Order: sequence, then C-alpha cells, then structure tokens
Amino acid sequence: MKKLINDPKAVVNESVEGFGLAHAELVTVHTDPLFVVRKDAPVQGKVGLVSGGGSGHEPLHAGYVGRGMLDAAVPGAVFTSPTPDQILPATTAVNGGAGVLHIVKNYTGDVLNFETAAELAAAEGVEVRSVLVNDDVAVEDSLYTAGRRGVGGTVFVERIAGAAAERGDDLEAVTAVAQRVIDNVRSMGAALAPSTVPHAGVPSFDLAEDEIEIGIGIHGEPGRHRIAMENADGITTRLLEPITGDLNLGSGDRVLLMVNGMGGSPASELYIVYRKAVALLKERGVTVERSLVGNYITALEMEGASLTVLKLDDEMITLWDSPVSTAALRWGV
Amino acid sequence: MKKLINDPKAVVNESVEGFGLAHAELVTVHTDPLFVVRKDAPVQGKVGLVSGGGSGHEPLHAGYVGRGMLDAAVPGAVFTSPTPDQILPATTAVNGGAGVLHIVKNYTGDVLNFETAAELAAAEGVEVRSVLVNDDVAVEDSLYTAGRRGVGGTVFVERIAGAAAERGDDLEAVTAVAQRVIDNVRSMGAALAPSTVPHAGVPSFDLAEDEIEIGIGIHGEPGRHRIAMENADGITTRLLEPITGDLNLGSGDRVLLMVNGMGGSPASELYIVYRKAVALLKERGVTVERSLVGNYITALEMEGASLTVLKLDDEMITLWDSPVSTAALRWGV
Amino acid sequence: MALDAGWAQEWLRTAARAVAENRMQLMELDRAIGDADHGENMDRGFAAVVAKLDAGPAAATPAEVLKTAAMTLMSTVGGASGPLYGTALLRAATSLGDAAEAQPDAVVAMLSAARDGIVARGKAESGDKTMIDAWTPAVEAAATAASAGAAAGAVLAAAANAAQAGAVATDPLVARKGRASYLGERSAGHRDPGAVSTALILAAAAEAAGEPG
Amino acid sequence: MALDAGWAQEWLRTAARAVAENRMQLMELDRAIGDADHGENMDRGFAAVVAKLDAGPAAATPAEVLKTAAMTLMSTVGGASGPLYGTALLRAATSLGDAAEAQPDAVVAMLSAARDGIVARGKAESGDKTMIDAWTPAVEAAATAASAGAAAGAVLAAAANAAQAGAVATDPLVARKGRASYLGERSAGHRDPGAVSTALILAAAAEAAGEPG
Ligand SMILES: Nc1ncnc2c1ncn2[C@@H]1O[C@H](COP(=O)(O)OP(=O)(O)O)[C@@H](O)[C@H]1O
Ligand SMILES: Nc1ncnc2c1ncn2[C@@H]1O[C@H](COP(=O)(O)OP(=O)(O)O)[C@@H](O)[C@H]1O
Ligand SMILES: [Mg+2]
Ligand SMILES: [Mg+2]
Ligand SMILES: [Mg+2]
Ligand SMILES: [Mg+2]
Repeated sequence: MKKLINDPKAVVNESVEGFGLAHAELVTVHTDPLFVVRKDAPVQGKVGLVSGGGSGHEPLHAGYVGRGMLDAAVPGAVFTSPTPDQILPATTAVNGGAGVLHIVKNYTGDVLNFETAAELAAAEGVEVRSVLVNDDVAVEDSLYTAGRRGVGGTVFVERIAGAAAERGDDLEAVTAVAQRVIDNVRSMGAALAPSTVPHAGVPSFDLAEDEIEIGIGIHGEPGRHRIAMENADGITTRLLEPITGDLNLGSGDRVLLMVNGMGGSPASELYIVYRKAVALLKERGVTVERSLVGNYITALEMEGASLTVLKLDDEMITLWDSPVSTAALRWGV
Repeated sequence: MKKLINDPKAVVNESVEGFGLAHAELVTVHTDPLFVVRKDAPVQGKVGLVSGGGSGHEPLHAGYVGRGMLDAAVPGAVFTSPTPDQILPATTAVNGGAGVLHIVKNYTGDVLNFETAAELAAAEGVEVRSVLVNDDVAVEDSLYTAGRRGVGGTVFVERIAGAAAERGDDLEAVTAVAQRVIDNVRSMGAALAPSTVPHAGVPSFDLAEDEIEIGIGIHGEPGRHRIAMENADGITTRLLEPITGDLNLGSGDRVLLMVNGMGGSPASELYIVYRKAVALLKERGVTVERSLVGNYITALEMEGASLTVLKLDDEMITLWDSPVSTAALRWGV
Repeated sequence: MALDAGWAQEWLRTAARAVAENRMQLMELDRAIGDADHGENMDRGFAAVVAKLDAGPAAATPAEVLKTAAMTLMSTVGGASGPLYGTALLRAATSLGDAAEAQPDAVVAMLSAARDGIVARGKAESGDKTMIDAWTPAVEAAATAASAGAAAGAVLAAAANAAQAGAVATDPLVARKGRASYLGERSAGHRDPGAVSTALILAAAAEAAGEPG
Repeated sequence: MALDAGWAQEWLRTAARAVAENRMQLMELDRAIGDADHGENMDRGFAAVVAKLDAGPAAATPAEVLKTAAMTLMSTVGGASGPLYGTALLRAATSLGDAAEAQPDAVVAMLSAARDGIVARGKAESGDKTMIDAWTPAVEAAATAASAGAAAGAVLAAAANAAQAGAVATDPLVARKGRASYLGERSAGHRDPGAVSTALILAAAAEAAGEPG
C-alpha cells in the first residue's frame, strides 16, 4: 500500500484539518469530536442541513458545506459511519431555530448512528427530521434486505434541499423536496480496480486483469456481478439501462445527469462515458437539462465511474441553478 | 490495461466531444482539426489566450477555457503536443483584433509546434506573442538541456493572464503579467504509481511496491530520483524545499499554493499534503494567501501529487480573485 | 468466580485483547462480504473502552462497568456494529440493575436483553447472517445451562461455545441484513464478521469468569 | 534504380511499413527515457502520409512527394518528432528542387539539408542523444560514398548503415535535448528512439532504391 498519508489512524483528522485550512472562508472544523460546519452557522431562521458518513468519499460531505448546500458534515472513520457523539453537536451547532434535516445514506451503520443522534437532539429540544437516500439500483430493494444504498443521488439531495433551505423553506418543505429528489433519482456504478482502506492495507476486493465489477458500492463492497472487461460504451449502457428502466424515463422527460468518477479514473474517461450516456438518453427522447462530470462521490482511489440520473421538474431546476458556494460545487456567487 | 474507453485511437476525440456536450454553455468544440474555443470567441478588442499540449492532463487545458481564463485550448494526442494545423485555426478563431498570446509549456514538442503555428498566424496578419512556462524545479535548468518543464504553474499563468486580458489589458501587458507569473512560480511533483497511455497499453514506468519517483513529469517521464516510500509529511517536505529555495521565499512573502493531484490520488490525501505544506511555509514566515487543492493538471490516472507555489504581489491577487467561469475553475460568477 | 464489577472489567479487557489479536481476521472476513473495517472498528472501540476503564473510578457494580463500555463503544466504533454493541451492553447493564454480582439466571436475562436490544435496533432475524446468529444460540444455550443448575461462569461458557458454533453456522447463509446483503447469493460461503466478534466477546466473558469454555 | 518520384513514393511507403512493424519497439525505447509515444506518433504520421499518397495525384518529381509527406507529418505527428521530421523532409524537398531524379551528389545534399533543418529547429548537437546522432553520421557516410563514386542507391545504403550505427552509439550517451534530458545521468544505457526511427527511415530509402544495405 502506497499512500500520501502519515499514520493510517490519523488520515481522517489530518485530511479534514487540511480541508479546513484550505477553505477557511467557507467552513469551521471542530476536531473533538470531529465535524465541519458552515462558517456562518447557525443561520438564524434557516433550516439546518446535516449529512455525514464514512470518510473516503471526498468531496462528499465536507466539500458540500456552504451556502446553498449543507450546514454541517460529519466524517466518520474511512468507510465507517460517524458516531452519535459527532452527529449530535453538529446538529445543535447548525440549528438556527427552524429545525434540522438529517440527510442519511441508507446503510445500516449510518441509519443507526443518525437515529441515535436524532433522538438525543430531540431530547435537547431540536426539531429533527430525516430523509434516507437509497438510489442505488444495483441493490435489490426488498423488505427482507437492508434496502438500496445511498450513493450519487446524495449530492443532488444535498444541493436541492440546501437550495430550498437557503431560500427560506420551512423544515416540512425542505424535507418534502429532499424526499421528492430521492423518489426521482437513481444511480449505478462500476469498478475497474479496487481501492485500499488505509487501516486495512489491502485492496477491498480482488479483480482479475480482465474483470470489472458492475453495481459496485462506494464502500468498496463487491458489486452485484462481475463481468469480463467491456468498452466504455458497453459499460455505460449497462449502468444506464437499469436506471432508465427503474425511473421509467421516456420521451419528453428532462434529467440532471451526473457522471461521477470513483476517485482513480481520469476525467477524460468520464467525458467518454458522458458522451455515450447523453446519446443513449437522447435515443429515448430524454433531454439532459443539467449535468455534472467529475469526482463528486468517490471511494478513495477506486477506478471506475457511476451514473446518477434525476428526473427533473421546474422547481428542482430553479433550486439547482440557485447560488451555491462550497468547496466542491460553486456557481452563481 | 483497463480503461473506460472505446478505441485507444479515439480517446481524445470522444473525450473532448463529451466535454463539449457537458459544457455547451461555456465552449464550442471544433473537431477537424480538434480545438476548443470559448463560446463567445472571438471577443472583440480582447487579447486572445491560446494554450494546448498533449492530452491526458485534464482539466488542463480545455477545462480552463472560458471567461477570465483561456480563449482556446488545443488538445494533442495523449501526452503528445498538438500540431500547427490545430494551433493555427485556434489562434485565428480567438483573435478579436487585439492579438493572441500563446501560453506554451516548455517541452521541445510544444515549443516547436506552437512556434510553427505562430509563424503561420503572423503570415495571416495575426499578432502573436508567446510565453514559455518552465516552473518544474525537478529539472536542472541549463543552457545545455531542454530546460525546465512547464507543469502546475501553467494553471496560474492561464488564470492570471486570462484575468488581465478580460479586464482589457493589451497584448504587451498581458504578456508581461504572464511572464511575471512565470518568473515567480515553481513546482515539483512525486509519483506513487504510474499511468498507462491508452495507445501504449503498458505503464509509462515501473515502480516497486516500496518506491516512489521524486520530480516526476506530467507525461509519465521518469523523475529525477527514485527513493524508498516515505510518509506524506516527508514527501511534502522533499517537494517544497527545492521550491522555496529556488524562489528564495522568506518572512513576509505571500504565496498562492496549489496541491495538485496527478489523477489517481484521492482528494483526502491532497489535503494531508496541503496541511503539511502550509505548516512548512508558516515556519518560514510565508503566508498562504490563496490556494487550490485538487486535480488541476494531471497525468491520466497517475498516483501522486505536485506542489506549485507562486510568489504573489497585489496585482496578481486582484487578478486571481476576479471572476472566472470555466469548467474546472469558477468563482465570482 | 463471582460475576461482580471486577469480572465485568476483566471481561472487557479480555475482549479488547481478543479483538486486537483477531483484528486482521475480522478485517478479512469483512473484506469478503463487507467493507473491510470491522476489525478496525472493534479494535478502536475496545481500546477506547480499556482507556476509559483505566481512567475512571472503580465501579461498584457490573452494570456500571457495562454502561461505561456501552457509551464508549457507541461513541467510538461507528458503522453498524457500534450502535448494535452499544445498545446490547446498555440493555445488559439495565438488566443487571444494581446487583453487586450476577447469578446464573441474571446472566441469562442479561444475554437475552442484549440480544433483544440488537434486534430492536437492527431488525435482523435468525438466519439473516448477522451477529444475531451468534447471540441467539448463545442465549438459548445459557438458558439451558442455567436451568440445568450450572454456575454463572459455566452459563457464560455455554453461551460462548454456542456463539462460536453459531458464527461457524453463518458460513452457508445468504445475508439479508447489513452490508453483506448487497451481495445477494454471493454472500454465501463466507462467515459473518459480526457473528465472529460476538463469539470472541462472549468467550472473553467466560474466560474472565475463569471458565475458558 | 533511378531516384525519381516513384522511388520517393516507395521510400515513404516502405518507411511506413517499417515504422508500423517497429511501433512497439519505438514505444518501449521512448517509455524508458521519454513518454512512451514515439512509436504511436510515427505510426500515425506515416499512415497518414500513405493515405495522402494514395489519395493524391501522381507527383512528377521526388521533391513534390517529399513535400506532401513533410506537410502531412507536420500536421499529424505532433510531439517533438513531428516538426523535426516535417522540417527535415521539407528541406530535403527544397534541396532536390524540380529535378526528375536525384543523382548521388544531390542525395548527399538532400540528406545534409534534412539534417541541417533538424538542427535549425531543435538546436541539438552531436552527442546530445537525439536523432541528430543518426543523421550526422549518415550525411558523412553518404558524402564519403558519393565522392568514392558510388551510385545514388549505394549512397543511400551507406547513409542507412551509418545511421543504424549512430543509433546504436547513442546507448551510453547522457541526453541533453528533448524529454530524455530530464533524466540526466539516468538516460545513459538506453537507445534514443528518434535515432532509431531515423535509421529505419533511411534504411527504407535505400531499400526503395533497391539497395537494402
Ligand atoms: N441489521 C443488523 N442486525 C444485526 N447485526 C447487523 C446488522 N447489520 C449489520 N450487522 C452486523 O454488523 C457487522 C458489520 O459491522 P461493521 O463492519 O463494523 O459495520 P459496517 O457494516 O457499517 O461496516 C456484520 O457482520 C453483522 O454481523
Ligand atoms: N531538440 C531536439 N533535436 C533533435 N531531436 C530531438 C530533439 N528533441 C527530441 N528529439 C528527438 O525526438 C525524439 C522523441 O520524439 P517523440 O517521442 O515523438 O516526441 P516527444 O518527445 O514530444 O514525446 C527523441 O528520441 C529525439 O531523437
Ligand atoms: Mg463500514
Ligand atoms: Mg510525447
Ligand atoms: Mg464493515
Ligand atoms: Mg515521446
């Protein structure tokens, strides 16, 4: 394992510290316990947005703290959910009197830890709602499983709910628009090469030189099936079809499309995937109204990409386009 | 070799096509020959800025086309300088009557191809100036070698000269400020793992599991020396010291610091490097006034990072802070 | 040996050693069907518990010790296992009340409360390939041993042995809860890391009671 | 065989085949001390030259053919070698003027002009470990052969052999120009890719003249 790190146990702390130094105009980093809040938190009268999860998915979540997006991010250990004693102070720190929304990715660990924190916050008199992002179509959704994982759709939920909070929507309205995004967003990813968790020291899974993993999760969990290597157009088709099928996308639909890099794939490859995804959507009569291409929710240095598609309505477009000023997403300001 | 590509020979074309689709509001992509221009080019009365070079360094250069930065980018084959018949039409396409500045990275191929294009443009009546970026302190600068390579400093030159052009400086003034940036910027990089050029199919160099390459170039050229793996703080020190030495940085100096990822290293690691770099500069009494942390000039999926430091003056800060709207750098708009 | 506050301390210290020694095994198991962090999570958590015990004042009851451990695990482990083990130990503590030492029936009640706490939080059923598949046989074996008149330490030993067998029995199962469930059929043929850590922890409880099982 | 327009065409087609066949070798050489693209660059360029010759009208003079090739290389190869080989062939064409065929002295003048063009653009000196270290011995050997009365084809063969020897002789050199110079001392012990491609191209010229050398 070769990494630009010092002590594997200090990776998250040192990295978030560096992040705080680099973006001091946007955020304040609290170190004990570890969480990141918007510089001007709490914003009085505004609904506070908190998200978090295992580290290793940068820029998620700290990169999305700032005006028009999150009020706080809570980084856990690498690929490990944060604990309630981090989530709770983050929640109270961003409560401007209008309540707080927890944006939780649907993993057992995230769900349980945010649940506990929400109970504790409620006990302290903070009104907390939660939404559960579960956009990964690679996972069978069933009453008898942990359900679908939250992946790329999280970025859209954070942005659009963040925009709604910024314009002054109340907790119920912000929760509702977050849920509307969740209901209309789907993702799927593929890995060409695994990543290595610093404290584990070995790759999270093994892939032969001619294999790829379809339906990969962002924690380096193995995906749903393993296939022989294909070209970019083939992989893009495999990722997009379950999404369009699940969303029932058809002629006249407008979408927000993200081609997300898993961390170790060059930008040039993501644009090749984007090119094909746009063509496939066009064939179905679907218009790509807005897009993101880049590393937005990663799995350390994993090679591969994921597609995320959100079926848009007018309000979502307005919210998406409104000003946002975070380390990783910035426009209109 | 596993890559998200179709035909190795089509990588650049398909990727730039996808880029054009994703950023249609910012750029127009010309395909035969291949070059990318700012949507509103030529801007009448404004000095046009053209840069280019081998592909595989994305977001450089196409990601920097837009208001406040480049007017045109000319992508060559992967790691191969573009040809005069691409550079020439890019040059004439962005000539708004105030002349054109070529920002050339100091590689024999880039120099020769831009030189030819500049001659041809001059023959067509376009006033062309050139600056040569040569900021890589890993390379010994000598009359008897090809001189220092252009690396991370290129991003700063493009941004600051672009800002000067945007505010209406004439060709001489834009050239002068570009040169001032070049004179005050230095870089150095390290690779932990090599990248693979698609048409070559094998890694550009070999590194043992416990080795890293110090002074790596962005074309996967081997660096100046190979050492046993060190921790992030150690590597950061090795990269920063030759830079601060060469720039003669001392107490009271203000700098723009970039921690650049080579393409395959996670953002979290770059922030660990940033943290140390800031600490080392602080020890010398140097203030980091502005910074960038991320993948800004890459070598495909190479793992590693580079440091770039620009000694700032007030005018450079003003220019740096002015609005920029490109795919990869955006603020103030 | 009496299952008093000293035993509870010793339990957690022994568990911490066992988790540290088996860190890589737990990582490997989680790497196969999860995200390769279970060993690290548990090791971080139990090391923090030991630090807390070292720093804190001596507790009067086993419940007090377990409550401290529960809060510490909850705030240091993270992931799915942190809240689950935290809840388990919290419920175990509550079940013990302020007794100075635990009798055989109280041990059964304590294990049963712990298991129920995990089910309440995680909603897993037997056969879902989770730590529950170690806890439930442990509770049953403890109950059987206690009603056969075994001493408290022997009750724990019975529980530990059953947990170990339960962990082994997760091998062929298809996961329906937790991260391994994303793998579907491909999760079969691997042992559940949480079931293995449960077996380690219960073995530590027996060992601390002088009954290595 | 007369060195006429037909020969020039044949030269370039033979060179294209040689470059294609040695693509991987040139990549490997450039991988060691450069950026692993020389084979691809040359192959792309010479394939384009052949396509251009196939498409274009038959040329009347060798100079016309070489000029077409020069412009095509310039606009398709890129990198350092594109402008250098482009300039070389352009100067070669200019040197041949509108002669229908090249005599031995004209061959020497042509090679010399090509070499000078490369030096004018690239500023390399002998011993800098570049293609010049193949070109300069080639020019010298051609001059010697011509003044000894060799026929045009034999002059080319002498040039080709000397270029090949020159390429081999770059092995111990430390590069002072081009991308390999960044390596400093570490560039010694490797053959310069551009010198090797020069040897291939000159061998193709001799072969096309019926003198495989
Ligand atoms: N819903 C659940 N109920 C009971 N145990 C669970 C549940 N989900 C996960 N587990 C247990 O947690 C273990 C994984 O813990 P850990 O790796 O620390 O957390 P994470 O899965 O968040 O990475 C699994 O092996 C399983 O035994
Ligand atoms: N200044 C120079 N003068 C002469 N030949 C040079 C010079 N610089 C480079 N070369 C030649 O070019 C070759 C490399 O070409 P190529 O790999 O196609 O371009 P690049 O170096 O831009 O990747 C070298 O092997 C060398 O022979
Ligand atoms: Mg985890
Ligand atoms: Mg090159
Ligand atoms: Mg795990
Ligand atoms: Mg090369």
